[in-house]
Amino acid sequence: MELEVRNLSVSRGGVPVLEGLSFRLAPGRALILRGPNGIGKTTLLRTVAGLQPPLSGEVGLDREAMAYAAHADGIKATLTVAENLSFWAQVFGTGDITPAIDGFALDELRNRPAGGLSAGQKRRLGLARLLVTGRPVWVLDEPTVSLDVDAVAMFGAAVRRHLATGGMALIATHIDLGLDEAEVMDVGPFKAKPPKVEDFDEVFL
Amino acid sequence: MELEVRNLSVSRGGVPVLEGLSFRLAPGRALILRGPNGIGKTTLLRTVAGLQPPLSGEVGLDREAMAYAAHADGIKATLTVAENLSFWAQVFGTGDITPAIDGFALDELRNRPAGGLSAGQKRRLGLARLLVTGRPVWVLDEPTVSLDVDAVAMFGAAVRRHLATGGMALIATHIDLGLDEAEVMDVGPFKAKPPKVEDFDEVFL
Amino acid sequence: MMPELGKYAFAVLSSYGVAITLITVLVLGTLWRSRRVKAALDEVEARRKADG
Amino acid sequence: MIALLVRDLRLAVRAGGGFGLGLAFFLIVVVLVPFGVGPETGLLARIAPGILWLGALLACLLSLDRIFALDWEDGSLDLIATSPLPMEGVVSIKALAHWLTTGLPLVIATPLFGLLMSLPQAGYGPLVLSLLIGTPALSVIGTFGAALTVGLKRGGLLLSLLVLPLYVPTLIFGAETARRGAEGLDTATPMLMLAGISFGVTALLPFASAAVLRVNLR
Amino acid sequence: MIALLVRDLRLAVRAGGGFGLGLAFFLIVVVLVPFGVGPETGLLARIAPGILWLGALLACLLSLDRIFALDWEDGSLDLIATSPLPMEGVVSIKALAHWLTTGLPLVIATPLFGLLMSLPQAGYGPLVLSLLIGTPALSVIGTFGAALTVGLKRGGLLLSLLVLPLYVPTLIFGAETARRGAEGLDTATPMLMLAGISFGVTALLPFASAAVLRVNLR
Amino acid sequence: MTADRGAIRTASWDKPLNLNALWEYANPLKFMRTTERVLPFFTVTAFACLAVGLIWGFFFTPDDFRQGSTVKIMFIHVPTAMMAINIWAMMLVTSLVWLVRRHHVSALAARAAAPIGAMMTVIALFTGATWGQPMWGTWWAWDPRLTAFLILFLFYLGYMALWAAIENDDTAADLTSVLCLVGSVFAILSRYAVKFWNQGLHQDSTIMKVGEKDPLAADYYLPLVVCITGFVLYFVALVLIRTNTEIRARRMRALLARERQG
Ligand code: HEM
Ligand SMILES: Nc1ncnc2c1ncn2[C@@H]1O[C@H](COP(=O)(O)OP(=O)(O)OP(=O)(O)O)[C@@H](O)[C@H]1O
Ligand SMILES: Nc1ncnc2c1ncn2[C@@H]1O[C@H](COP(=O)(O)OP(=O)(O)OP(=O)(O)O)[C@@H](O)[C@H]1O
Ligand SMILES: [Mg+2]
Ligand SMILES: [Mg+2]
Repeated sequence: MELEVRNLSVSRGGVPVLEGLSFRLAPGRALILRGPNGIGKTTLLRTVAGLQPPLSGEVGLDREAMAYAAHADGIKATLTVAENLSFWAQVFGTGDITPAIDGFALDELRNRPAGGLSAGQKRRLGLARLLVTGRPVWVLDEPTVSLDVDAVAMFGAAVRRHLATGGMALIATHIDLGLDEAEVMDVGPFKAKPPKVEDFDEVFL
Repeated sequence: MELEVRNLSVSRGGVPVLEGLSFRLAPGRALILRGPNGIGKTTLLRTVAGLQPPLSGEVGLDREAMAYAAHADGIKATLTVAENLSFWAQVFGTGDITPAIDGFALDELRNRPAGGLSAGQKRRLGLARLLVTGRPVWVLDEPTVSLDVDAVAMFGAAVRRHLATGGMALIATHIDLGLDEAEVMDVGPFKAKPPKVEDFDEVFL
Repeated sequence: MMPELGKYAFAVLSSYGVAITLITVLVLGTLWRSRRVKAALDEVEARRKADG
Repeated sequence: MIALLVRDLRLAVRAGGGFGLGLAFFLIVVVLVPFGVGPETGLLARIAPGILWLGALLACLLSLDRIFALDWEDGSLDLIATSPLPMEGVVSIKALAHWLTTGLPLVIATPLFGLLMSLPQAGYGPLVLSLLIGTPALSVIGTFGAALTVGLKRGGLLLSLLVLPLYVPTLIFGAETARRGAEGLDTATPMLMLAGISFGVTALLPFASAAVLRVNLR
Repeated sequence: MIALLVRDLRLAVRAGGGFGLGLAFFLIVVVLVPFGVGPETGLLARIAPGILWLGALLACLLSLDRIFALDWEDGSLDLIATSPLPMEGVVSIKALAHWLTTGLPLVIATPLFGLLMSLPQAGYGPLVLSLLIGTPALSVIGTFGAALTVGLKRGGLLLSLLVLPLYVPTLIFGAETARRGAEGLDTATPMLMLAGISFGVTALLPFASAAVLRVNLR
Repeated sequence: MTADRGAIRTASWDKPLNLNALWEYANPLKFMRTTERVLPFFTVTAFACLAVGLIWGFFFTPDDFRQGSTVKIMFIHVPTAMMAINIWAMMLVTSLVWLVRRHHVSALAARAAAPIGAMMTVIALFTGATWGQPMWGTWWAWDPRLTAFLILFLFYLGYMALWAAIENDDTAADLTSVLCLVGSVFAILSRYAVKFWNQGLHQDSTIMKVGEKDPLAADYYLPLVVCITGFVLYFVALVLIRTNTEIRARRMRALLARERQG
């Protein structure tokens, strides 16, 4: 298994934002996406995760293989940390939440309603969800927002463990994650150019 | 004018989280709050901004002097960037939004509905709001979340300009803002200790 | 012993029945919760003492 | 203050027809009633004033949670609370904006709906007048309920539960005015009571709403 | 799938009484009608079956936006869409959870509300039965509407507007069954129609809802 | 409050009773100790009065010449209906005390009383309905008193739902107190609104008019008074127990929260 993206163009709000992107991600490798605000990283990740169709090009891996984590963590405020995690564990059919709890030091918060967590604690819970999906490709959009230094290290360790078991990770971020072995790709050069052809059909895209 | 916080204790969800905090912020100075996730920075800032009452101690400056910016930016998706800003300008009675637009390079996005902005662009709009409040004390909770390197520099420049005109800034953050002249305070040592007195009234707090 | 209630037997009996049931249920519920909360609190206090 | 009002109205319009939707809901309630109770004109005419008042009330009720919930969710309410605007003023403006986007259109459109419900000729004047006097009270009371439930995730139904008993007096006097009007009787007493409620509520309740909102924000 | 159902029910209960509030709203609509139309028993008895059906329908309607909106706002819906659960299944489970928390309690409580509306003795059986058969259709149709409006901020009223016309056939046959029952007539035909609607809708609409939801997510 | 304004002379003890001393019971611990001491007295007398009153009423009162055996319902209906209203009044007072002096016990007492009030309302509604069926020929009528009473029931439901919906205890206490206050105003307003709207079927106050032309016969009067006393004591006993429970639950939540804090 391998994630191969070929000549992908993505659009948001009906406007093309990135075009002609190609990359390939082998098992055990991570790719970090960089680029200024508004260039289209979020849009690209949503397309790769199969949440929106590409404008053209293709993503050479089934969406069934991806675990997507966006800004919104999908945390239910009234459920406890453990209940939140076990729900996802059941949905993904993996069952055991202990590795996830341990991986992000959530044991103390285990029975706390998720609504009473601080910004960083919530984020940790959101990332712990990745561990219970059991999916090989992690597609992460600015995963370390609000995390303190320790928690960023925790995250780095979790990614490394995932890669070590043959997983892959595609991460958009503005800050340094300390993942030196990962490849870095700047998406800036792939910014979509305004269309030149005066063709109506073209302009509609 | 000077922001003086004396022996402040703050609570969240009915539980004391930080206690015995004192600091003083002179005009033209900035104070950066650091501390691990969940220590109580957000709670402290909300208390200083007058959004919640302190458990004990006092904030020696009127809330009328503070401009608070939290995680949620209070941006209306259906209003344009300019409309969002001018609303706040009118509420705070300052009127002119040009400095704010220029300060955060929002000119290109001026007439875009705010809902169509990327995460970082939204954040820039949220920070631009500070410039139209015209208030001397900025109370900022993780202001640079989702910002790229250029935008962080823009923010640093805005803070410096604010300090140069005699303003003050109180900023909680996990990352390096590049504001070397600011004092840094770690709130970790002020973590509230469990009470010893066996008094019921006490425990209710 | 039983008074003659005539054709209103159902009304009177059901009134008394429902009222007494509800009164008892509330008492039992109150006692049950009181006991449970007391036990839970004792447990927490004991743990606190143990932890120092 | 005016900035807030303008913003709220603008948001209502931009959100895909703040005006239109309340109206549409009112319309649909009025349309559904004949399906529910059967189409006999005599019966409909008798219940018309009451149902029209009820429809207006429900249309108001349904839009109540928009008063504060959106501003709460995106953090605007925190920012407004730290702004120079006094909370009482904010609450009143919010109620006014709600009335302008919900109550007023209903009042204007009611004669049309009266037709659908075969309202007797004499009933139009009192009905419209009673709605004009009564709906502001609904908005103000509703703002209080919305302020009470603002912190609670999706407190929509709780909001209805809290607000409806508070609506009862307004509904009784309003519907009574309209019904008397439709039957050609004197409407002065209930109309006066209705006006009394509206004034009293508008004068006093904003203080309670502001207090409650402050508590909810902390 | 069961995990999803359990979670939804748990959320409904934790949110301060998912069961209680729908009921409470129904109660209040039923209580308000006499305030609107006046307290005469004869009149009330005549409109009772229709109003009870309308009340149930509105109680359902008000809770519709909770089906997807919360999951949308906090991003769960995106995550569920990328999970192994088939979208059709998700939609059906959501409808089931909605019915269990809203429709079922209404059915159980209806006899009590019948009392308040002076429903004739003979009407209770058919009314309860028609609600039991009809409310699942309301939940399924409502889920479709909720899926349609999920992307729109506070699409609550728009949702009502879209869903209400879809509710009309169910309402007509349901209320007709109840009315005939109350008048002691034969209820077989409308009851059959109602059952037909319920079955058809439950079998087919989830596919539409799932498709619509997928479009809304992208 | 100054000491001399708070002191009143009482005839029985003929020594100043310092009202300020009352506030001491606002301390949860003191409150719990005191109530646990007086509770047996209330429990026993409540049980005795209820048992005596209800048995007397059910077995040993004659049938009324018009109402037949249904008068026996009165011994439940009238006390519960009265209590339903009085409990709301009590909640109003304790809510005001919370708002003004911020004694936690006061707010918790209001919270503890609400379910009892709601239950009294249910009993009064039920017994009234079953009484109405033979007497008025209908279970329910939209009579002023009945209607206002139903609205009171809705207020109870809303009040309890609001308590249940809010997590932070102090916030909940504040919000429910304001709701209780506003609700009271509207409950009274509803009462008048409803009266105006429809003339009633339900009889007006009679028990308070002993000595007038149609007084309640002593046959009924005495057991009724015993029943009313019984229900009052029952309420007091229950509300004390429940308040203690609420205090403990509150303390437990606080302790647990701190524990998690570490
Ligand atoms: C559902 C029906 C009924 C409801 C909701 C209801 C409610 C009430 C209420 C609220 C009170 C006032 C208590 C107070 O002010 O302290 C009351 C008192 C009373 N009710 Fe009813 N009632 C109902 C039916 C009946 C019926 C059918 C009868 C008898 C024919 C009846 C006889 C009485 C009497 C004798 C009193 C005491 C009046 C007094 O002296 O204060 N009630 N009821
Ligand atoms: N509805 C819309 N219409 C037009 N343009 C839009 C719309 N929605 C988003 N955009 C634009 O699409 C671009 C891509 O946004 P996206 O969220 O993918 O950026 P991003 O790289 O994730 O940025 P950030 O680092 O700030 O999160 C942005 O420039 C944004 O302004
Ligand atoms: N309702 C509640 N009950 C108990 N504890 C709570 C509640 N709400 C929040 N807390 C706790 O209060 C503490 C302070 O939270 P706060 O949001 O102030 O932290 P923070 O320093 O801003 O953290 P971060 O850097 O992650 O944003 C956290 O440990 C949080 O878990
Ligand atoms: Mg992004
Ligand atoms: Mg924080």
